[in-house]
Amino acid sequence: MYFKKIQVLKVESVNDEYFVLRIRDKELTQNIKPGQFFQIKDPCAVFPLLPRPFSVYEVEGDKLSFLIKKVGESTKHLSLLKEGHIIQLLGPLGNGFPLVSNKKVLIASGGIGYAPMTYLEQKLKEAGNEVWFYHGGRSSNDVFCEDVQNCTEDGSCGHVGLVTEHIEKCFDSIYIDVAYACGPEAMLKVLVGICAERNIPVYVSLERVMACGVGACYGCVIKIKENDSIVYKKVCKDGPVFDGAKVIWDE
Amino acid sequence: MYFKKIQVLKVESVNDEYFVLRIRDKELTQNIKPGQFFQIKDPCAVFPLLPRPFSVYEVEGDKLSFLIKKVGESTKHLSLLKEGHIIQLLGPLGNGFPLVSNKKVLIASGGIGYAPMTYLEQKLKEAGNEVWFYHGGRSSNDVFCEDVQNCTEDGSCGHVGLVTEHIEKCFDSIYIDVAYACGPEAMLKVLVGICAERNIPVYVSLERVMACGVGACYGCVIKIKENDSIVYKKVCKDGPVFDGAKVIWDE
Amino acid sequence: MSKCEITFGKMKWKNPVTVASGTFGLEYAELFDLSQLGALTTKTITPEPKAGNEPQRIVETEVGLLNSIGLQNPGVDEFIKIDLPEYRKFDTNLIVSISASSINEFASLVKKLDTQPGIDAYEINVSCPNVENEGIAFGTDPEIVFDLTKKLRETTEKTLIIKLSPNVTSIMDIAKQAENAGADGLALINTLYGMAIDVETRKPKLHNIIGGYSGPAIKPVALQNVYKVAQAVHIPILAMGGISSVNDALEFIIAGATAIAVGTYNFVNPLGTLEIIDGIQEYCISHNISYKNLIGSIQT
Amino acid sequence: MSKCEITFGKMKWKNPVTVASGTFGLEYAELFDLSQLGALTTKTITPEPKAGNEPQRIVETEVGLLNSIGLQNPGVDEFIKIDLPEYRKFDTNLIVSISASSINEFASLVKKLDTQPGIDAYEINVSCPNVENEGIAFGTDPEIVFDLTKKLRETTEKTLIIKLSPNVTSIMDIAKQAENAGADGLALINTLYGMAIDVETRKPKLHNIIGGYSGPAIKPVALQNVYKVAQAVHIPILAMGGISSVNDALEFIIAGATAIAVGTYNFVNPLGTLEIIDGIQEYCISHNISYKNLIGSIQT
Ligand SMILES: Cc1cc2nc3c(=O)[nH]c(=O)nc-3n(C[C@H](O)[C@H](O)[C@H](O)COP(=O)(O)OP(=O)(O)OC[C@H]3O[C@@H](n4cnc5c(N)ncnc54)[C@H](O)[C@@H]3O)c2cc1C
Ligand SMILES: Cc1cc2nc3c(=O)[nH]c(=O)nc-3n(C[C@H](O)[C@H](O)[C@H](O)COP(=O)(O)OP(=O)(O)OC[C@H]3O[C@@H](n4cnc5c(N)ncnc54)[C@H](O)[C@@H]3O)c2cc1C
Ligand SMILES: Cc1cc2nc3c(=O)[nH]c(=O)nc-3n(C[C@H](O)[C@H](O)[C@H](O)COP(=O)(O)O)c2cc1C
Ligand SMILES: Cc1cc2nc3c(=O)[nH]c(=O)nc-3n(C[C@H](O)[C@H](O)[C@H](O)COP(=O)(O)O)c2cc1C
Ligand code: FES
Ligand code: FES
Repeated sequence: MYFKKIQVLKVESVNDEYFVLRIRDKELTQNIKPGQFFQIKDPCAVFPLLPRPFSVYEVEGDKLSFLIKKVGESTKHLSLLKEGHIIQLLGPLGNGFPLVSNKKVLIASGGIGYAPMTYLEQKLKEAGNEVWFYHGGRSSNDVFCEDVQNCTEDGSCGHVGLVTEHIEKCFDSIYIDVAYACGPEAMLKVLVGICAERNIPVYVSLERVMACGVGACYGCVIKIKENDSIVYKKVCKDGPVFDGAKVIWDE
Repeated sequence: MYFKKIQVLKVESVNDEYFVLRIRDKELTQNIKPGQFFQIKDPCAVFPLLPRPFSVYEVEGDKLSFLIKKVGESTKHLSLLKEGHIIQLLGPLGNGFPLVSNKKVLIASGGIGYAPMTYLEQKLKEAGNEVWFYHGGRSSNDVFCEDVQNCTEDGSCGHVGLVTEHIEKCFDSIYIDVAYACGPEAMLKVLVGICAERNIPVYVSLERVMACGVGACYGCVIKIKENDSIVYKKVCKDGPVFDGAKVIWDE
Repeated sequence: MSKCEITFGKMKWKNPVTVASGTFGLEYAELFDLSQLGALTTKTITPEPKAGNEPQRIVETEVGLLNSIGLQNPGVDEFIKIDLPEYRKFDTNLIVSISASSINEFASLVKKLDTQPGIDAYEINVSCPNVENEGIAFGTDPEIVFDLTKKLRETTEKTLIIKLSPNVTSIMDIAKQAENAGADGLALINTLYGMAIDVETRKPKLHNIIGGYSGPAIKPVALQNVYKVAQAVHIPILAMGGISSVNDALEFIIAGATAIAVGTYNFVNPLGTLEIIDGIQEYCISHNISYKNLIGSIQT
Repeated sequence: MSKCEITFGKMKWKNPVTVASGTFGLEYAELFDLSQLGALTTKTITPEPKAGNEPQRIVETEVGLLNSIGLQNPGVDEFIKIDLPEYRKFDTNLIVSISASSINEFASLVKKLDTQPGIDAYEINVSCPNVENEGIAFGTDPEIVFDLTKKLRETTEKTLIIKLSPNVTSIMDIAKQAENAGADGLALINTLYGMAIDVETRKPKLHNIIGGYSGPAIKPVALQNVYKVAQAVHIPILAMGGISSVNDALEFIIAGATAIAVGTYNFVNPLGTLEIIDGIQEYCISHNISYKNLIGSIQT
């Protein structure tokens, strides 16, 4: 884990809603596991006070990028930054996805849940796994790459319908050893159900509002089943990746 | 008094420390008296919370400008605004200078105290007065116009020394009916003393931190002698121009 | 639909928005027709003229405002002569904020004002020092608040609003005593105590050292006070404390306020009250809820 | 010159900066050598493990932070086994923050911790509910604070710091009782009460409805509490509440604090404490004043 103030390399708009923030740094790019994240903030903007967590999108040599959706003040502010502007990063944080090797694996993402998945796909492939990558979104705006099985609710790109529907079909035709997912909780919940029916272990990456991001404040907890009891686990440190079967979903 | 959100016409840098903010508006430019001011704020910048008061610098048709010194957050922020950015203005506010006609008058300004004085000079001249205009600053950076008697402490422009010293010399050679002044309080205090010795009425424009700017909050008061007693007067509404002889100066 | 009319004590308001005492004046009549407000609230008036505190009286901190005005006002006689006739010109409710240094002084003040037409309510500022109780503010002691309210209730038939200070251990206890003694409504919160120091001169930035803290910074504190008091009493609440947007106003209404007052934000945007009036109405329409049902509609 | 060393109770600190309980953890040891701090303060430890409150536990408001963590912690036994040995590795003072639900429970907790090496002080979190007093927080009643402090004073020789809540009518009264009962120092302020509502769902943003308000917004409130308490007692004060810069820290020291703690700002800038340590030292040098003379040097 490092805390550094460094220059923005580039902010690239993907479309109206999404952008990619790129930086370059030798230290920060060492030993990042897929599914880990950074706490990012523009130190010149006093408010919002807290940094915001963003998953690692792509790592290439000393280059690191984040795929970010504009949803509120911090993300809009970051989208407007120019090359050379100083931002602060704390990370890499969190556990990241547990990797397997030489297996048949499924990657499932929804919307901005796509962010941690390309790096995960790369690492899984490097470890000799065969990867099925399904991604869902509302429309073609939420689709980031043509090389995956894209599903859109409005049919504007790829398959029509919910990504979980298409994943179920996929499960019917292929034997999958393990699944990885990131996306809206409604989607994750359904997916965990589908996987449970088939006894497929599934790792889900979750989001919670964070303060410290490192495990110090107990602010970001979720309920997890642990030996017959239910305990609060920190999404920032014990997660963000959890065994889907153990997650107690919010109503 | 109007409250309006309008576009910045131009922000022109004078030098490192000063800039001119220009706007254009039919309503706001009606019936402005020299010495009046506006409360100005960029509504997009939540903090600093309060608008800041700035004297009217130049009025020409529907064009209005402010000469501003960068001293803190708001003024620095305003200096960075671009054409078309929306700012809010409340004004014109305050009493303004009481005008005389067909007299010999002195205008004395120090530093940014120059701001309200060119418009005052114009109006005094229009009213048939003969005007002696003395302006003082630390260095040539604080000098805005070559057509006035400039005095700089470091001698980098105009006369060397304090503006009040040169005004005293002026008083020795010319009979002045009335004096108008704006500048640092130390200068105003000395000037009021010099004028008192010669029985010259002197109007001084004062600055105080303001909240409402209109007389509603009682935040900006100064002590004024009034019929043998001392009362608090509002700089924003009863001022900013006061009879120099009645001002009780802060220690 | 959704006209957002309310009843507050014996008053009918055309909308639930007023201004906070001390942050507004007739000066703003040049900017808009003050009759558009649900009510007007005067700055606090005292029996005698008050010179107020030595400046510096206003300090802006990073995210709020500190003031120590010291209730500068011309006194009740001058108020009746000069300001009251002006206030009467507006077609809305008039709430006169008052303060005094003993219960009897409060009562005489109300009696004097009660002889005048055009006053709809009194807002009792209990954050001022009580000379009969070692100068400790009236508003810190539930029993004194009870006694004061009872006395004023016996003195006037007009709507009586007690304005509470948040600088206490249990604002609910004080609110309940005001209710028990016959208050028609409560106003909260007055400013928090706050302070700022200039580290170069090592002097307090306010001449009075400690001042009243207002603005966006205090909103969450005000909101929890309003919520707690709304749980504890049945009389209507006029809520204030950092309200700077429609969203802020809605939070207070949902927490249980019948009406809201804009304070410090008047200095930032003198037309903010009008935007808030419109915004509340729009919210009610777009969310298909009557204003009455919105009050206290918090889902816990 | 100006090494800014201090004595706080029986402790010597190499500099006057620590972290606020609950806002810091051993996790930060990956970023810098925690021995650089004047002291380390643990999150609050209770006799039994505490699961903490239901989420949502953290809400950022416009200018501050609301939290309702509910003192989630593994309990004292686990703390002694797992965390304490880690904390001991750092060459600085260790302040263990503790809480319990009765005076006797507090005393047993201190007794248990006193058997362990490496603890330099206890910070007594009195903002927690007292089961012997209808669940009202210990810290709201001067007599209970006196009794609690006295009992703990009889129990331990270590530096005893009482951490005060600002949500009271008179923090001075409580501070004085802690001093009278033998406390070595005071820590203040704990969080203000605050609240936020989502106007779309009309639900409180925190599951617990009301939470603790911290960060820049509360600094002026904290400062006036520290100033008032510094006037009222002779024991040293550990000040906190919104400190986010050297300037903020200096304000508290000038107001009378012997040491300061950084809380919420750790989340914003985990290396902020180090910048503040350096900045205080630089201020003393450039202003040619010893740290000792800076404490309480306010010019009123
Ligand atoms: C481990 C982790 C990894 C993440 N990775 C990415 C990523 O790679 N790309 C990306 O675009 N986003 C990611 N997010 C979500 C991102 O952190 C939020 O979108 C961001 O904090 C919103 O900040 P804001 O100031 O723009 O919005 P705000 O104004 O703070 O909030 C806007 C909306 O977003 C919600 N929100 C705010 N903070 C969070 C949060 N920390 N987690 C979830 N929802 C939040 C709010 O409830 C609100 O509804 C991640 C979140 C977590 C916890
Ligand atoms: C009636 C009036 C007319 C003015 N006209 C002009 C003008 O034409 N051009 C110009 O450049 N400035 C003018 N000023 C001063 C101007 O208002 C301040 O410089 C400005 O408020 C500083 O804002 P800031 O946020 O940049 O600085 P801040 O960060 O607020 O403060 C920086 C410094 O300026 C001082 N200051 C802050 N506000 C005021 C204030 N309202 N009055 C005096 N000092 C203050 C502070 O004490 C501090 O030392 C005028 C002030 C008044 C009262
Ligand atoms: C400059 C100023 C003057 C005030 N004067 C009074 C007053 O005379 N009487 C009173 O009851 N409250 C007074 N208040 C308190 C406000 O009415 C209000 O309760 C408080 O500021 C919180 O609301 P806000 O955050 O919206 O300003 C004053 C507040 C300010 C900022
Ligand atoms: C997330 C969080 C958790 C906290 N937990 C504790 C705690 O366990 N014990 C305690 O005494 N104070 C706790 N506090 C209060 C802080 O120690 C501190 O008193 C308060 O936050 C004010 O300082 P700040 O504004 O610098 O954060 C907590 C504060 C926050 C923000
Ligand atoms: S964000 Fe602080 S523990 Fe997770
Ligand atoms: S600034 Fe409000 S009265 Fe002058």
